[in-house]
Amino acid sequence: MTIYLPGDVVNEPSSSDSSIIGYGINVRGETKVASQPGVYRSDEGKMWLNVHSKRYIPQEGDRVIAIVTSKTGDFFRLDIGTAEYAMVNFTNFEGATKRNRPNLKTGDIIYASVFDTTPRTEAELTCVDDEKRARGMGQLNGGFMFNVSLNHCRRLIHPECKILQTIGKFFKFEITVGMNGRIWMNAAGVDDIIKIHDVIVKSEFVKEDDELINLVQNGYTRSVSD
Amino acid sequence: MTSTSSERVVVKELSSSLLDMKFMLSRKKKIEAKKAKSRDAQLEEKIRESEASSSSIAVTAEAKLEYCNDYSKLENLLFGRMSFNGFNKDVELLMEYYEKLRNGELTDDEDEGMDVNDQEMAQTMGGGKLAALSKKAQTKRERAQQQEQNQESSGGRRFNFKDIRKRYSEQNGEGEEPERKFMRPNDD
Amino acid sequence: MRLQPLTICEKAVITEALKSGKRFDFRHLEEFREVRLIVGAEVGTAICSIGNTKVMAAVSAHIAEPSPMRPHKGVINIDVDLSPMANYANEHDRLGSKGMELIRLLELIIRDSRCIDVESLCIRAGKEIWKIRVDVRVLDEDGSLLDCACLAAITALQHFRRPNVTLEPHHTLIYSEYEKAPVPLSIYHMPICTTIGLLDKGQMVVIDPTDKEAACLDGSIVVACNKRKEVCALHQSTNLVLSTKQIERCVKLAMSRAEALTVVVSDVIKQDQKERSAYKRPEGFAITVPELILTAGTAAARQLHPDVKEEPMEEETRQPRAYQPSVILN
Amino acid sequence: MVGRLREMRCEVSFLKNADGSASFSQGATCVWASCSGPGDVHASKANEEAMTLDVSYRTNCGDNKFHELNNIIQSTLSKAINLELFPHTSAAVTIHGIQDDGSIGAVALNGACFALLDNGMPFETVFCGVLVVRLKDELIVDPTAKQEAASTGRVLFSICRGSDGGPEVCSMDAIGPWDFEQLEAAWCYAQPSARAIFDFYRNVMQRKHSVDEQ
Repeated sequence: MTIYLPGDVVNEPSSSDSSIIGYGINVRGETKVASQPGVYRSDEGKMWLNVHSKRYIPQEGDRVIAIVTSKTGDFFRLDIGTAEYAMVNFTNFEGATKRNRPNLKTGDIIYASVFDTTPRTEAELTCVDDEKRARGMGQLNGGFMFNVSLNHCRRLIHPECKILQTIGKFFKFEITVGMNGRIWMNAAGVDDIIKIHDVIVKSEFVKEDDELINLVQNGYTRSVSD
Repeated sequence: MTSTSSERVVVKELSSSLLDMKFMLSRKKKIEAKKAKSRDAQLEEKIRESEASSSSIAVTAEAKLEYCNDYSKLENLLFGRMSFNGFNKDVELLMEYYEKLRNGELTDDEDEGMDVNDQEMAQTMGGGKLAALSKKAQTKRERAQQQEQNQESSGGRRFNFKDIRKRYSEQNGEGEEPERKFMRPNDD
Repeated sequence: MRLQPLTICEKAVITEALKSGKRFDFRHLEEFREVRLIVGAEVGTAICSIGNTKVMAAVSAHIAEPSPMRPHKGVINIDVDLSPMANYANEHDRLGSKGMELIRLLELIIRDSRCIDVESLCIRAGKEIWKIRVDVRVLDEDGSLLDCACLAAITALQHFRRPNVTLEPHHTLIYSEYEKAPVPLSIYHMPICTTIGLLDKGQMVVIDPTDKEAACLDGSIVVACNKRKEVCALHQSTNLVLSTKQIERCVKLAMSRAEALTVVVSDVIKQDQKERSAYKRPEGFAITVPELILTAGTAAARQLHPDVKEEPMEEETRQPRAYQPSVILN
Repeated sequence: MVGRLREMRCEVSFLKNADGSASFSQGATCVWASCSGPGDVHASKANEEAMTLDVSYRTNCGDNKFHELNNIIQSTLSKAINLELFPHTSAAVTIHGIQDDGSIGAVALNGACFALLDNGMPFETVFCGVLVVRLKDELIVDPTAKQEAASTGRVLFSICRGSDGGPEVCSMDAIGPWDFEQLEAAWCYAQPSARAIFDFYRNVMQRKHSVDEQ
């Protein structure tokens, strides 16, 4: 669990043989230098830094939650929390044809994956995988959306993380985690939404052990407006 | 604020006011993309120069290094959508699908097989044309009924555009609607 | 920078929750957020935070010429600074419409409500008066910004001490704080303002709305009143038709709020005075950070040993030096 | 006391709206700093090749348009961040001098670096500020307001990390008569304090990242 500040040279025992250089590490000639503050992680030939930040920088392949801001020609302009707007072509929706376009209004939210990011122009998103199937992507109706830091989002959908599973034991709900720090969720009633939102936001600085269990416990028992 | 101004090579350029016209939209995007590419090329050269100058030895070792900035691949993250206690059945199907995909039992392109049948194949192959034709053939009242039937039939999820895959596979399951026949395009 | 637009689903759920009397931070509709008030080490500075909204106010005074129309009255002017720290949509040194409205309202509440005796600020009628300047720095923005700014300004004014002055026939003597004790401003009353959000055309009242809630409300009304149940200012930012009954209800809520906060302010000022009279160095804003939070750290003061030994040795070998630099160790 | 670094305290990501925020205090001098990450930029201030850096030091009273600390902070940040990485974007760094009890310039630089670390934006090197004053030709590091007022000369080093990891002067702001030897001696004092501050950065970030230990 060693932290690297920008400018540090990364020389961990496992770093010499790994061939995939991940997030936050630049290679300058022979030395590998950290370009962002983060904790070193390595796993079967991959090494990267787990960086804490709140501002999303678009990466290809990330699945993000985007807010529709306007419709221009055959593109929807989306806000994904980055410097430039993002665009999605109406054909990149499942089952969309020339006449049967998805009718998205301003303020709707969609779950899409980043498809192409050239630094200067807008990022391109798509709601279908390469066989034109949605696979869970597309418009998200109803529910509630809120913002959390990027590293907390990654932690929520990490295989070993038990936060969502623990909440799942108490509540009946559905959740979509975007890599750009936005979380959309839907539950039976407004009470549940408020309780789950509170638990997720508070679990950011709670370590994985029993603290988490009683956080979720009293989140469940606490009535919203007693 | 020092701004690094690279020398501007005079190139026959369309005036910006012309480019802002509606009909020039696609042309403008092309020009911007070209400008962006040339700028990226410059940036790439600059980085390569600085790297080449800093590492005197031949950069053969670098060839085998590979860059991957995508956290979901690095940390092998789960799929972003989850549903607990059966709140949303579609998502729970997806969770199993992606679980299998993650553990590698199911390669990416091979389908899960269970709901792919010939109608399905016809739909995806025929794709838009057939759907448009069948839509045109229906009378308006039928189509309106189809539209609002879409609204509430998808487990509280209001798909306002006809999602052929989901509708089709569900209708098969519940079977409220008559079996959808292969519509021969009538050549009127 | 661009702000994140409000989505339809957020607005729907927040409005639905508010209508059924529930809020996202487990408060009732008539419940306020926690108010924290800290007074600084320098005289006349205060930071007030209501929930996540944090505002700092600093008061300073200097001698200036009075205006010819009012030769014997002191002057108070208020300056607001909205920086990208508060909300990344702001820009440095650019006071948008929000900033102008904030200045106008603060002047309405602090200056025009005559809560400070301006006559006592006059030194020599027509020639020298005290010019009090209240600088309000918005540090973080999450709803009810005006309440926080007004509370911080009032606390800073209470906490401020101006240098003592004696009149001589041909000149005036200004004493430093060591010769004569500095003099506090004479403050008649303390206006405390409250932002009250209104829902479905004024029927429902939401107290102290956060940023997200304010975006989903129909409008809001600001009531400034003091503990003697006098209303100092009434301001409504949106064009919402309100019946007198609703306004009375808001004013009643604001009155109870004013009493509670006046007690808080006077406690903080008294406590600070006790410390200063006991000649204890005031802690001020130096962060008292509880150990529990994972995002905080402290490093004890430490003795440094200058690298006289190794560093210059290498440098010397590199380029010969005429003599050893004259360094006096303590 | 000559070579003594006052007690440092810091709290990060405590502001709701800022992408990266830090409240840093050295002794009684306290500074709040915020850095809002690569965001969109107004067309008038857009720069095609690089990121527009909008840095401002705000004092408590008086107008803050042209504060002398702005230049040293702006030049340090422009050197620390590789601006070409994010063309056509802008970053806003704001530093509020909340309480001034000596060496406010150094504390402002340290606060700015903490805000940048908290923001998580890629940048080249960590930096910090050290103020050394000369009081009756005795050098004092990190002086209090009284010592600074009585001093005959002040030099503010903004130090970043060289390629070998050791402290290296990034920019310097000297006020008062200084001859080369005394500057050299001041630099010998500044190096250990820079190392101490860099370690403090590491500890705070370590604590912050310790939450998702597997």
